[in-house]
Amino acid sequence: MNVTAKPGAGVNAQENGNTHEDGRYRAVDDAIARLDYAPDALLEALNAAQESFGHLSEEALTYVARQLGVPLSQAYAVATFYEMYHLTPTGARHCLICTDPACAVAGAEAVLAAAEQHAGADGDVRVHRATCLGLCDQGPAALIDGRAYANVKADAVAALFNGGGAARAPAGDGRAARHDAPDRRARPDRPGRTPRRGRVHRPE
Amino acid sequence: MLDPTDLDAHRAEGAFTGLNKALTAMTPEDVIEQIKMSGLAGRGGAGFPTGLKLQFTRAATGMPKYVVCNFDESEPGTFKDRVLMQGDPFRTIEGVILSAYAVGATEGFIFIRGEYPEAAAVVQEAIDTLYDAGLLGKDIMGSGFDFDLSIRRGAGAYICGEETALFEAIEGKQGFPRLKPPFPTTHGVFGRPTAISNVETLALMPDIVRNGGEWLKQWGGGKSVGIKLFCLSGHVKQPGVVEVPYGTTVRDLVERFGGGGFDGAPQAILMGGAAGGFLHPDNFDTPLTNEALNPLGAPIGSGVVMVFNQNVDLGAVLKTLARFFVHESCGKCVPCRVGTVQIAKLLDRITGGDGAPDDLARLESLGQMMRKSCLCGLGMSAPNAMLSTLAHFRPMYDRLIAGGGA
Amino acid sequence: MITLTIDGNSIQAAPGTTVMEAALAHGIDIPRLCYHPELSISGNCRLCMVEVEGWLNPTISCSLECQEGMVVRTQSAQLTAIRREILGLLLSDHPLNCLVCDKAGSCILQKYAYEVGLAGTPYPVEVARPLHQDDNPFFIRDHQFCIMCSRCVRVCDEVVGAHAIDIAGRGFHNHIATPFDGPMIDSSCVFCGSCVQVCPTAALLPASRKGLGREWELDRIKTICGYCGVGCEIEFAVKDGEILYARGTPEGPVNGEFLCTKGRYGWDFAESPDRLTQPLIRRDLAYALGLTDTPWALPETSVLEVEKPNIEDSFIPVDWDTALDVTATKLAETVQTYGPDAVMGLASARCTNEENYLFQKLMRLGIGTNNVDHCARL
Amino acid sequence: MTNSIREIRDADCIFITGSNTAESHPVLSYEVVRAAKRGAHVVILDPRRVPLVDHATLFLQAKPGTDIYIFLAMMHVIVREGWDDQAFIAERTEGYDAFVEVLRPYTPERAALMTGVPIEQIEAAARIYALGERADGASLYGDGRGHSTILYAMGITQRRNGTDLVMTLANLAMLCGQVGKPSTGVNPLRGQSNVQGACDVGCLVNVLPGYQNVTDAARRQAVAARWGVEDLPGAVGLTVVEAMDAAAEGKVRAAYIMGENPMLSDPNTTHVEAALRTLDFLVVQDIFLSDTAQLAHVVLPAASSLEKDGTITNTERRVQLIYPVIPPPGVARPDWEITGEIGARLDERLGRDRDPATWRFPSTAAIMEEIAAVTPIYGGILHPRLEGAGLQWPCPNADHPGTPILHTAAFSRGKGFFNLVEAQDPAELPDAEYPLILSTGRVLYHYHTGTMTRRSAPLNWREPGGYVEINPEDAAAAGLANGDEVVIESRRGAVQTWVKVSTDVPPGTVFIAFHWREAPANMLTQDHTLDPVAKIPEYKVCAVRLKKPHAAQEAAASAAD
Repeated sequence: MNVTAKPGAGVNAQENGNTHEDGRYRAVDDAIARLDYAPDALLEALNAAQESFGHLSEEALTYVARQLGVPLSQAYAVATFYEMYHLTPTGARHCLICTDPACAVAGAEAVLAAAEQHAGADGDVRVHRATCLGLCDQGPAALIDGRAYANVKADAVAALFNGGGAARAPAGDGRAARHDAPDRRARPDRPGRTPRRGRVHRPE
Repeated sequence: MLDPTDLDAHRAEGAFTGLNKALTAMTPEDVIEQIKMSGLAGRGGAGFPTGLKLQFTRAATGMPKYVVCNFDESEPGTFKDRVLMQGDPFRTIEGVILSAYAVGATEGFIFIRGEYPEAAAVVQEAIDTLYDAGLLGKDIMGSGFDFDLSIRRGAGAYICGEETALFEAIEGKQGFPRLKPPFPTTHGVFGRPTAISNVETLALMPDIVRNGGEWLKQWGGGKSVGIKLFCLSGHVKQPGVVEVPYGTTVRDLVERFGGGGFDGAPQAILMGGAAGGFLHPDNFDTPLTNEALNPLGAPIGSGVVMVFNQNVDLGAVLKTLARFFVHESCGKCVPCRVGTVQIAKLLDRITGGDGAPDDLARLESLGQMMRKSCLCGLGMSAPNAMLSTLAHFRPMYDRLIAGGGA
Repeated sequence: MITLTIDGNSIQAAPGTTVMEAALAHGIDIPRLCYHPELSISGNCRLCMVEVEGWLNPTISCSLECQEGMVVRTQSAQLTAIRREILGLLLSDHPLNCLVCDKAGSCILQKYAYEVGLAGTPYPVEVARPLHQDDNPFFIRDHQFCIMCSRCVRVCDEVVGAHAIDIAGRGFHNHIATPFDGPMIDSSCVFCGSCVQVCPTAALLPASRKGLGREWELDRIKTICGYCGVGCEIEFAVKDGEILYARGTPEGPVNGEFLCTKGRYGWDFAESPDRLTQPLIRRDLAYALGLTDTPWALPETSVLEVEKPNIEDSFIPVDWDTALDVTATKLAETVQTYGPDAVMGLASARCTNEENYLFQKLMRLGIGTNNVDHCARL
Repeated sequence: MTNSIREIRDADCIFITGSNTAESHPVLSYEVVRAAKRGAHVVILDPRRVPLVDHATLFLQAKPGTDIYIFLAMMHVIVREGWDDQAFIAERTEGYDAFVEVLRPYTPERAALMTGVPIEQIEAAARIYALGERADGASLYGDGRGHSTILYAMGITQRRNGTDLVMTLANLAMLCGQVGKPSTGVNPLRGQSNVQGACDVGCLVNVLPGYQNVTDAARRQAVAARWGVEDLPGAVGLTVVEAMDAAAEGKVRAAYIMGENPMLSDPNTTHVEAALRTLDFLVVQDIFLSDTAQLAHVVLPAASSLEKDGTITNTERRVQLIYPVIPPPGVARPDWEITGEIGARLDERLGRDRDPATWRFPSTAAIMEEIAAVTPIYGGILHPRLEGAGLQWPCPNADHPGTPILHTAAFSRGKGFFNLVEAQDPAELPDAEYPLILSTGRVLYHYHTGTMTRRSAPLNWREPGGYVEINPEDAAAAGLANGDEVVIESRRGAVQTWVKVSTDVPPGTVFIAFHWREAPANMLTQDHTLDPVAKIPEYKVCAVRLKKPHAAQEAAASAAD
């Protein structure tokens, strides 16, 4: 029954189950169902649609708007506001190259040029200039298909695209203790393919 | 080094003892009192006293109440929240639960920027682990306190670091900041009272609650109490996240903890990110406190310390920052939507060689007008970096105008 | 009640009233572009900034709630400088062709530029929105004049409820958009024109008025809409006896400034060539009365089969006296031969009270029957 | 309406039934949207998913013709749960005990069975309406119970039990004390610009101006005296549908039709045309040569509402002045001048030496003075007093400010009476031969028979032709796709139009608007069972079937060979 306490829960959200035969729609339905069909699930639904459809086609966007009972004009407006939503096909591989000051002084523009040149050849790769990716201590940085890469070298860009991890940074190097408060437990993150998150080190 | 989502390992190191103490031995008002007494202020950049925020939210009449963790972290040069959350998500989540208990919130969100999919995965795994362990959901730690926490992902918009724009994103809308008042403590997400804090601010709460408010007061003082994470980047030998007490000097931070700059003494240090300002070498001995740095137009902000050596073209960096704000302005209010574009055009003209002396006057009046009339922090701080260089790096401009550009 | 001072005037205001509302209620005009009394507060134009004694910075008055003892100034050197700067920025993103613009004279941007003495913009001009959409006969969307005040988006969502448009894109090149910038007819738009009503510039204009008259040349005549039973007040803009366009006014007792698609755009039926201009008598009756010498009989086929009725086929025009005399005579004959109850009368829910009253008086007093009804039942 | 339009925005609960408000009363629907945005509960009961459902917090989609069960079940639940307003009932009503007995068998379970609406929705609707609950935000009214208002239109009245339904809504309002206060009441939304006024000034077979019964000799003679005669006809006249039958039978020989197009607006069009053709004399006074005017012996050109002055009364009883905006075309005249001339000339022919001033008035203001003299509820309504915002009747005298809210202290009969109403099914239900229900109504862009709006360029561009809304299931079953041509048949006739597949109509129900003369919906509607009291035809429910047009059938047949 649709008289719910949460403000804004529209009555017209279709609450049909995830019976949609096309798997891509099911992913969107799951995201919407997780947030009980409330209109505020729009970004989560668009994130799911972007991931499962590759881009927000007119069809995908219309489906999300109808399922949530959100005006299509609002769904379209939201889809054009946020950087990571693409209304046109983005190709299989997707690459963001940060060009903000820290990465810029580390040579990001050259990396971007190399990546764009590689994308031109590969065709199935989309390269975008991006704002800060939160890897300023290990610039130039890139986000390729959701994975972060640090210290990217212009000449190593091609390797990056075909899975080469050359540019990945070494793992974190041990405990970080804070100035005379031994039980402070800030930790660098997991080892493995993610780049070094930077050491949190303290004065002795 | 602990696995970030290995709950037992972290509990063995003392995780959630603060929460346990709060839920078993403290009333919500006690928790608020400790946070107020500790002098903890917001670490995201705004610096609002966290204790007051919790107190106002608890006092607000609207129901239900919410707690939000602002993990949008899009300020250029900032990466401390990512390090914290991918390294030790439990610490911040414990802070979120403490805040919820303090204000009486039943639901909370961690808003994670779209560009941090890996961090989102780690945080989700941590949340799931906590639900399984009875530290989230119904009757947390058998205390009768219920609290649900979920992740809401952004999709690439620097403006969503502004708290009300963040609420708009959670509510499924574009990130257009709201007018203040009303403030989030009475009308936050879904128009309900909301306590929203930065990752680093929340991460300090468990220690404050466990050790009592006095613990934080060991370091710093005045409006800069306690310890702060700084993000060293740019031309510094050992870039990374460094946690030091307020009051440490900039030079100390760069040379002792950053291994010093390279290729000679730094030409300038960008403090506080794109919304901050450039510190002139003459002021490198300034202590890292709000009181000392704000008057110099180089605020601590989110803790960015970005070092530029001598052969960096500051004009080019200013143009990058101007372009950043043209790209990130949400476009809602006139002075920012059009002002950022006109600042970028003026800087292009000056660095391109056909700048005129009154362009500098035009930049100054446009920048000061934006600081007074823009609707939100983005617009107000967009001209900061440029204004700081007009004040402290005037020779560079004179050279550009006289010498026909870079 | 709260007592505060605005520009030296002591003013009383109920709690919750904003400084803007209090000022306007007392004839103090504060510059404003995105504020509209019927819409939510957006606070995006920043023109309405005022100085409050004891406050470090000026603040917008549209969302500033009155507080006891507050001392507010709406005019000062600093405020004028800020307004000039903001208007300068707006004019740098706006085509300065007031000479040929239909909105000239009632464009609010033009009004304020005049008031602060800005002939143009000190900045290089770059018009952010080149889009021109003339995809329907109701209104034209010319985005180059748009100042993104979002009044149209708010009225469409908060009052009309269609939410056909929203702000698409981010930053300088954002614009008001239907889904996928498609034609209006494919959106949820109900063509009520409330957006045109509240638009402060020429971005949204009625299609019917294009180039047909300047604002100051038009006569303004208010009347009540002839369509549904809500009874909206409409103000028609008329030039030389011809309607150019219709709009609402804040004083509308029921509807304020808001109208629907029929009220705002459905008035051109009156100028249709199909309008009856002459009394007519059917050819068979005319023949019987000797008014024509060609016999005629009403065709058997239903009138609904007639694609487009042609008056000359069935009727001949006559003058008023002839038509009225025939009518009176025929009705009198019926009353005298079959009695008053052999006559029925159908009044009209679209005629005035005076006309309907006289009609039922004719049936009851003139003819003598209660067989008078109208389509209240249908 | 018992209350005023501007109160709707402040209501806590708005119960809309039998009204496609967004399309029939758009500017009034803006009030509902405002209320919804402020957190009011908007409960909509309708067989169709009307556009305003986008803003509803509760949508009860009942099968056509079964809403009576919802109302009775709601009242059953309200009494059962004690949500009724005992203080109001005791002080302001009578007949409560007998009424509660009648409600006993109408349980929500039974209603759910009859209507297809889930039980919890019925109970929620009962609670929300009775207590005036809000979905969000605080009520403006602090008198212990939120304020709920009922809005209804032809979906309730164009039914064989229309009068019962209206009385049931009145019962519902009295039961919960939701009447006589701001943002409450039982509010019919009148369809035409001056249908309220036409009724007010006596264009009804049973009442003189001001709803004074023709059978009430004292009232009648008072009016007669003002008109300079002893008495006036005292027998209730023939309503429009009855008069058409009487014409067909030769009892009615002449008709004077002003500004109406019964050819399209009356039920059973074939019968109407036959009746009109039998008349010895038909005079039609209109602004276009409508289908009805094509049959007239004399056609008189009238000025439109944009070309004359006078007053009209809207649905909230507000009498407002209209002004001429443009000159009338040719020699067209305002209707009051034409009718006045006919009156004077008729007197001459019937040998009555009456003062012509009885009919020829110097101005509409003068006519209104006479109306005020004979119509108690318009007693104080004179043109000079209507400048600006007009006046809402009752306005008994020249000092009276008008009445925004009715029944604040007492009902016109004193105590409100709980009329005993039992459920009744529509007259013509679907059967094997005609398996679908047809409902007729309006679309936003057109008005009544389309005489005006179909001649407005933008409106005609937006909605050029008619269509029938069919649920996807029914369309598939009939082998029809969106845009196909289809023939809809009922026991009265057949109509051909285009298919519009839509989920707005439930399975088993099809919808046609009646604006289209090329697809006249009223060819299909029945005129044999009217509401016993109001004599209104049951436009909202009759039985039809769908068939492919000949051409398509033959093509399909030949393709099969």
